[in-house]
Amino acid sequence: MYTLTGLKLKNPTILAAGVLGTTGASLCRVAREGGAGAVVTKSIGPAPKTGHSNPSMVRLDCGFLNAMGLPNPSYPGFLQELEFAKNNSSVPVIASIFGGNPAEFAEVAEGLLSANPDAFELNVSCPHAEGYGAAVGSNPCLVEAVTAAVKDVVNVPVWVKLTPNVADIRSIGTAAESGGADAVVAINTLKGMAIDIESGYPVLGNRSGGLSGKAVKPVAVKCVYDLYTALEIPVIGVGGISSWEDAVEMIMAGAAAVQVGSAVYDRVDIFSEIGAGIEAFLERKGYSDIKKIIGLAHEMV
Amino acid sequence: MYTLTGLKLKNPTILAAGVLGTTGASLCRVAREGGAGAVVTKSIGPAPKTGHSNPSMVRLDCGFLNAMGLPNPSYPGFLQELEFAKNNSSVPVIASIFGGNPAEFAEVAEGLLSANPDAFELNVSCPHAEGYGAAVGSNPCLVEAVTAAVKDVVNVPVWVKLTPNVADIRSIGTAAESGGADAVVAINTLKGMAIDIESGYPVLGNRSGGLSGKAVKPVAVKCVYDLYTALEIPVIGVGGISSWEDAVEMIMAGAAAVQVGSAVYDRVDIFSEIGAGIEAFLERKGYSDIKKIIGLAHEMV
Amino acid sequence: MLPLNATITQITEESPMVRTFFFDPGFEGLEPGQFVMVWIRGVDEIPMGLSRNNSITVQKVGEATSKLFELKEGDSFGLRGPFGKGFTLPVKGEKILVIAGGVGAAPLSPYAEAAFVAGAEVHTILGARSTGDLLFEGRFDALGKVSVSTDDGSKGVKGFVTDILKSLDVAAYDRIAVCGPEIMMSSVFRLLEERHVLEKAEFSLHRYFKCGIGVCGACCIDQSGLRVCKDGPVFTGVQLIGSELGKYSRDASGRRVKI
Amino acid sequence: MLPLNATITQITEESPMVRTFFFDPGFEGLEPGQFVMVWIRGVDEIPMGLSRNNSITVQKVGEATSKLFELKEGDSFGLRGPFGKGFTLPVKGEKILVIAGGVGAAPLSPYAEAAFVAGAEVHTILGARSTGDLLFEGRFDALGKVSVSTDDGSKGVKGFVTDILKSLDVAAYDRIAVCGPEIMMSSVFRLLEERHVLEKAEFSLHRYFKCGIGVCGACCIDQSGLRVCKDGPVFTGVQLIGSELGKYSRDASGRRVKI
Ligand SMILES: Cc1cc2nc3c(=O)[nH]c(=O)nc-3n(C[C@H](O)[C@H](O)[C@H](O)COP(=O)(O)OP(=O)(O)OC[C@H]3O[C@@H](n4cnc5c(N)ncnc54)[C@H](O)[C@@H]3O)c2cc1C
Ligand SMILES: Cc1cc2nc3c(=O)[nH]c(=O)nc-3n(C[C@H](O)[C@H](O)[C@H](O)COP(=O)(O)OP(=O)(O)OC[C@H]3O[C@@H](n4cnc5c(N)ncnc54)[C@H](O)[C@@H]3O)c2cc1C
Ligand SMILES: Cc1cc2nc3c(=O)[nH]c(=O)nc-3n(C[C@H](O)[C@H](O)[C@H](O)COP(=O)(O)O)c2cc1C
Ligand SMILES: Cc1cc2nc3c(=O)[nH]c(=O)nc-3n(C[C@H](O)[C@H](O)[C@H](O)COP(=O)(O)O)c2cc1C
Ligand code: FES
Ligand code: FES
Repeated sequence: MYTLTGLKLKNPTILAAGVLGTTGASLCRVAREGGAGAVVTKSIGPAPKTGHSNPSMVRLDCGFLNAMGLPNPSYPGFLQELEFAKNNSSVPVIASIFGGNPAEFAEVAEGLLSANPDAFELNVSCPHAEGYGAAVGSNPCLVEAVTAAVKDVVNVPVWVKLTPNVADIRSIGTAAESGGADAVVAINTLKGMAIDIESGYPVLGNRSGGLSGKAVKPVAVKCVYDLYTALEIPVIGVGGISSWEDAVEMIMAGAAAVQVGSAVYDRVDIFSEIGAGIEAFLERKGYSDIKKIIGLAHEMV
Repeated sequence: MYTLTGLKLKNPTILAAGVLGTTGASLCRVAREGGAGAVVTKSIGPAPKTGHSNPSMVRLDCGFLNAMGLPNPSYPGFLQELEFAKNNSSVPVIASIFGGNPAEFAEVAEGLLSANPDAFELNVSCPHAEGYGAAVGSNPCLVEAVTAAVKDVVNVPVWVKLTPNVADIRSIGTAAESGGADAVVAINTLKGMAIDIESGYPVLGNRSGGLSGKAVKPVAVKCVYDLYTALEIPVIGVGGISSWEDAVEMIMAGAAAVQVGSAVYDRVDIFSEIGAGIEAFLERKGYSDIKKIIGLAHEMV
Repeated sequence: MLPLNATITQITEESPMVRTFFFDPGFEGLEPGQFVMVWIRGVDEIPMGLSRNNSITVQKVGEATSKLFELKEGDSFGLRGPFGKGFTLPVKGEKILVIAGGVGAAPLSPYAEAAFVAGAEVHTILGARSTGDLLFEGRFDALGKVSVSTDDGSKGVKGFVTDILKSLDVAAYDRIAVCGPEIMMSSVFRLLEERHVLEKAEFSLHRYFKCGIGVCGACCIDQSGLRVCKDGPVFTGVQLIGSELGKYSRDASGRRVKI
Repeated sequence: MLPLNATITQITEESPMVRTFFFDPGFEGLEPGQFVMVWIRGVDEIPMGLSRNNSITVQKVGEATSKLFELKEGDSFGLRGPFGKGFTLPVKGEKILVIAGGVGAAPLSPYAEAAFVAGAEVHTILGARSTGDLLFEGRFDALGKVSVSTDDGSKGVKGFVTDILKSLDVAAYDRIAVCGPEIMMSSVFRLLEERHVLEKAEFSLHRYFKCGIGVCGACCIDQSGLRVCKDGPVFTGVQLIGSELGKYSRDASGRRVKI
């Protein structure tokens, strides 16, 4: 058992927001079959959104590009999914939420409270939803206000998910911490784009979107490394993790736990695989506890 | 023949700064054997620098990570290399320069003038040299001042090379344009890091560095796309280009020409290959001129 | 992978609202029942079953399909795929029952053909609203027996495919492959459930697809959480026991919508 | 690729300042003359020729090599490679001359062995400052004739490898492979140039390496602009005509430094 902001996880791998998180059943499947230590829902907002038109996600040579556009049935519509997940999964279920301002964030959080999510993750980092996500998350004052607003209305841990599309992610992490965040999650996708040269059309329905997967791992490792030096609260690492080696790297950079998104493309049970790989690594190297390697890279000078 | 900020290029592919640009002979080789339409030197500064300790560059699954640390023999030391390049290559030679402030930039530019570089490229974007590069390039006022300072002392075109490690690259591009830049170049590397999990050590001697190659192409395409909408001056696209298809994509995003760096890893004559590929593409699709596809993606709605 | 450029080589009008678009290049090593994501540039990208290794057969229903209907031979669209899990091929000597309703015949026709080539005996139940809507009757005819039903009785049995199915000894078939409107599929499902033959039946489902590659979760079905785009679109009857089939699906926002 | 973890399995003291480090895992399919980048963590990463497919032979000269000398069996370092272009192997029946000075014997020993296995006749000129510094004399001895020179005359000819070379009929050899201090290599180069046999000679060069993979340009030589790390480290004599060899090299900042 592994404790993260008070939540008990059977392993330090967590399903990332927006991936296989639209339905309660899907979240349960990732926990059960996939072996995830916890699961984060699709980001839920104040009003139903159908998201951007397709193509909304494509695979690239290196990584994936997506612009889902935060499709969600709104918090009233999502309650039954969250309840299903809570009732049928044996792992913590974290509700990812978004809004355009502190009041909206608080409204959505309160609206989901009746389903008893184990924590909230605030999406202030989606790069392709106008007025939401990174539009909020690149402004430290707004990040602090949003965090504080949600902390005010809930009694469970609040994680804040950060965007790498800023000059210095530490300032945003610090703002989240000041707002009372229990952890930060880094990173959301990097702004990116692909163009179909046969036609000249941008490939994504939204024209541009967010880069995830293998391509972003070095960026995510650097963000986690930097946040670890700047913050007291735990950093949860996400971005390009598709093997236990990637997870160990992220943990050594300073991640207290990792999230995995795009790599479910390869296999849903990637979580079990990573969890087991980390265990075997700790054993082989004689580390008594995962804590021994969290942030290890900072000590190696 | 192809004209870019007044320079005549035999094709729109340019050697990127810091790659095979330490010596005059090497620059000539890239022009001659490699087929580049123009070449940019290693970034040259006011004083000799040995750069960071090794490892200073490693290949990743996706792309490359480097932290050279702006090694250079200073402008007096580089003059003979630049002269050699100018005298022995039949293509435009652009001097990449850096400094910690406007005065240093101007000093270096003036110091290299006697070798008659065809243009200057201002490196305000290197992510791993304290006090230089991105430290300057994420501050619009400083970018404008640096650009204006160099414009004041030289009569050749001035290009400004931008960092993607900012919340909105357009504001930096606009600052360069206001300072009198003749073109912007986007992008320099993305902040990134890799850790050796066997030992816990960060792999690069400088601990962190910059990501280049395939991994960053979607980020570069997006930056170029955004800059194209915001600026009047040409945008030169760089980042992850390793085929003519990549180059066409970048051009459709808005690039008036492309630079190629990491892909010389595969082959030095990548420039000829890309140049020929673009030509063949234009012919197959019946475009009379490359200008027909510059920024084409913006028209496809 | 990014969408490939597919050029339309031929367009066949199957019925007023259904056309087959042949394209080049086609796919090699297709699993019948797999689908592609068809990108009508500037409009939308939508899933389509493959009716051959180089054709899709499209019913005009809304914006994207209407735009597709405006395209001519020589025009092109973007294509990603083939994706997902197809139907299980029978082995030589097996007897299979193919139950196709409306454009559901599209992914079933290459399946029936592959089954025939594998040496199976193919019996098809082909349903549609009216004679003119019967899709690929000729292709199925060439493979074995075809039982036709039309809603208006203009050809074959008046009624639904289930009306034919009811009268058959389903125990006589080794495999049953089903694709059609969800209402039809759920009737078939209930019937086969009653007859205790779900383990040899396969159903090709439709759900709202976003990514099409098994990552976003838009297409997951209850209670299993299986992804229609990657774990399906073809599921065994057993996988669908107690599922949302015939009850509800989710729209683009993830909201449940009654079937 | 990222550095692999190589564990030191054995350390052999070749002379007071030269040690061979055997490591695990070794490389398969090594081209003799290729090098690796050896990462002494927390210190530096430096190029080293491979003296076997699982060993490097290191002269202690500065910070990184000193740290390496502090490592014990069971310790490990990071390893990237093998990189670069090695020596051209002779074919059966050919006669080769190997000219090795100091630690230059390191990359030449696996070359001479591979040449021997290929059926060539191997003649080695081995030079060093003193008897105790002669590297791999036994390995070369096992392959054929060895002519020794020492600066102090403690063994063989007193003087340099060129003093032996002068007296040989170089026309009798099909290939000549050279590695050693640059001063020595440039003397050999001039001698072979005079005798018009540069086209059959190959030289392994040392320059300051940063990336080691042919991208950064730190190691390029004049006037060709060839990269020692990727186009070399082994070059033919012809490639080096009119080059900077023996004249100057560049330091870590790119400044020219007289040899
Ligand atoms: C696996 C699969 C295979 C299919 N095979 C075929 C086929 O062979 N022939 C055929 O005619 N149709 C097929 N469809 C249905 C086809 O995808 C829809 O008819 C098409 O998307 C309608 O697009 P539209 O823009 O014209 O309609 P819209 O006006 O956008 O919507 C009409 C209805 O089409 C459906 N639809 C729209 N977008 C999508 C989407 N992204 N994913 C899924 N459904 C959508 C929804 O039910 C929607 O209510 C298949 C669907 C799936 C999931
Ligand atoms: C292709 C190649 C193969 C080599 N093979 C061998 C070998 O088999 N055995 C052996 O003992 N030595 C070999 N060397 C030389 C070896 O790399 C240097 O002795 C070593 O780098 C010294 O490191 P240091 O930190 O101990 O010395 P420092 O104190 O850092 O420097 C001493 C000198 O070593 C050289 N040096 C330092 N760093 C580098 C570098 N990154 N690249 C190149 N030279 C450097 C420079 O000339 C420098 O002046 C080879 C060099 C090259 C380029
Ligand atoms: C299809 C898709 C949808 C996503 N949706 C969300 C979302 O709703 N909220 C959010 O905070 N992050 C979202 N993300 C970002 C991921 O949670 C994650 O931060 C990012 O993909 C990097 O991790 P990865 O490389 O493991 O995918 C989404 C990513 C993908 C690929
Ligand atoms: C080894 C290396 C050294 C570089 N040095 C410089 C430099 O000195 N100045 C600069 O402006 N950019 C430098 N760059 C950045 C490149 O010019 C280019 O912007 C970046 O690598 C992205 O392009 P690519 O993906 O084609 O390599 C360097 C890149 C690499 C890989
Ligand atoms: S459509 Fe995204 S998982 Fe199926
Ligand atoms: S060391 Fe970088 S090119 Fe040779």
